[in-house]
Amino acid sequence: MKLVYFAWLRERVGVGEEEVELPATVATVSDLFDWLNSRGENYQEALKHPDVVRVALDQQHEGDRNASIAGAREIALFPPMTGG
Amino acid sequence: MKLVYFAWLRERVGVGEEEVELPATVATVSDLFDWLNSRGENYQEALKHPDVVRVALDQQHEGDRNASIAGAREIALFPPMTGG
Amino acid sequence: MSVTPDVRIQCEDFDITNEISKLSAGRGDVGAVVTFSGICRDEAGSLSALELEHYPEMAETEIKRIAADAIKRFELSGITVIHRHGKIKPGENIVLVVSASPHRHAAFDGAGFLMDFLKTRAPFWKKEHRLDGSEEKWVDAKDSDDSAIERWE
Amino acid sequence: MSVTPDVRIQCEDFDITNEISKLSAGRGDVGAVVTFSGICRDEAGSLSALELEHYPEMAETEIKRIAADAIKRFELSGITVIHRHGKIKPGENIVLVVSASPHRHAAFDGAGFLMDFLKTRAPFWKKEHRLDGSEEKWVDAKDSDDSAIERWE
Repeated sequence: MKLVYFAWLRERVGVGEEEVELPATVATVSDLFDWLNSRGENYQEALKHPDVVRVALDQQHEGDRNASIAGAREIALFPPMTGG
Repeated sequence: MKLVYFAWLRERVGVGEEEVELPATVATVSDLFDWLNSRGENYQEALKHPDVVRVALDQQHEGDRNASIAGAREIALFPPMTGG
Repeated sequence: MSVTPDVRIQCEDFDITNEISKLSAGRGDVGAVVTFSGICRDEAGSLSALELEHYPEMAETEIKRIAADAIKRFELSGITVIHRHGKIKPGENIVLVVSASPHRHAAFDGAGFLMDFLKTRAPFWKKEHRLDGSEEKWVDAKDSDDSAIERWE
Repeated sequence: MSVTPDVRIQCEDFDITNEISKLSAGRGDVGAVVTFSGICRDEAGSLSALELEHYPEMAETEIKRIAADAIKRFELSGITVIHRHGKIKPGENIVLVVSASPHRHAAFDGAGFLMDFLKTRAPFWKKEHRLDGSEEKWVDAKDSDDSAIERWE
């Protein structure tokens, strides 16, 4: 599973992307947040305001924290977008 | 007093502009229409659907047929506009 | 605000990139520019040209008045209106509105407002010339153009 | 309708006249073209550049989806979206939307709809670099951009 980070989330985590092996207990977006928080201070800093973090599963917006991440090959975490 | 005509009003009247001496009894836009109708078939043809004729007094739209034309130097008659 | 609209009535065509740059170059406050180009249509492929007649003194006065109103209503940084007259072939430009503002909604509103009023208040009239030489025909005004103004009231 | 949006994400600037002509040249059905250009603002005169980061695969997919939706909703003849990334200086273009249609209101709506969705749905992030070398700062998302979407629902 590939995780990708953008903007200040990328800066706080410290990398733009990483390959991870998720434990079988990580089933939803919310579980993923909990798991990342357990990985260190950089993740805790990046996710400290979880409500503003946006999620995309395989390049598709996913607004539901209880959505299943099963089958996703790439999960992106990023701040609210400021394009245009 | 100068009268100017545009588009199919100009074509029906037969001239684009003319200098006229209005009788003292012609006080309003409506009076002007009546007076023009008395001047010949070409005017009658041009004014035969008076509701669609638009009027400008000294280059300003005038939607009121009872508006006074006193003091106007140029009165324009034309069809609904189709610019843009 | 001391913004003056740039209004031109001319035979010649215009260059949109150039007109945008006149409104935005060297200015830090312009974040959004909206342009509207009206183009001579010919779905049936039977049109030779549109001929645009206008009332010169009134056209300029009226468009300047509408444009000044748009600047005030939407706090525009600038607005440019170019309306062509004379014979215009299918695919050629007829009219251009360029509306500049710090923010996008004001720029959109400025251009939309201007076009709605231009359609029914600016003294221009279009006549169609056909390729087959059939009788020339004045274009009828559209009721939908009259009602488009209402949303700004 | 088999109209396909033309979506490009690039470093390079664009030429608006050229992009309009790609959508309208040789077509009898295009009567109205609306463009929106987003320009890098700098009211205070203190900005060195905006740096635009993006999520390449998603940006293209997402903008194409929004643009295809706009074509269907407003029956557009064509739509082009160019979004730049990398460092952009004050006064330079950031984004261009060109929306073409037989009629003006559809062309306006197409461009307005696209910009409202682009602002909150396209994965781009802006960072400000200051001339005085002070700390770089990510631009905050605006609540007004979120609520701008509601008018299309």
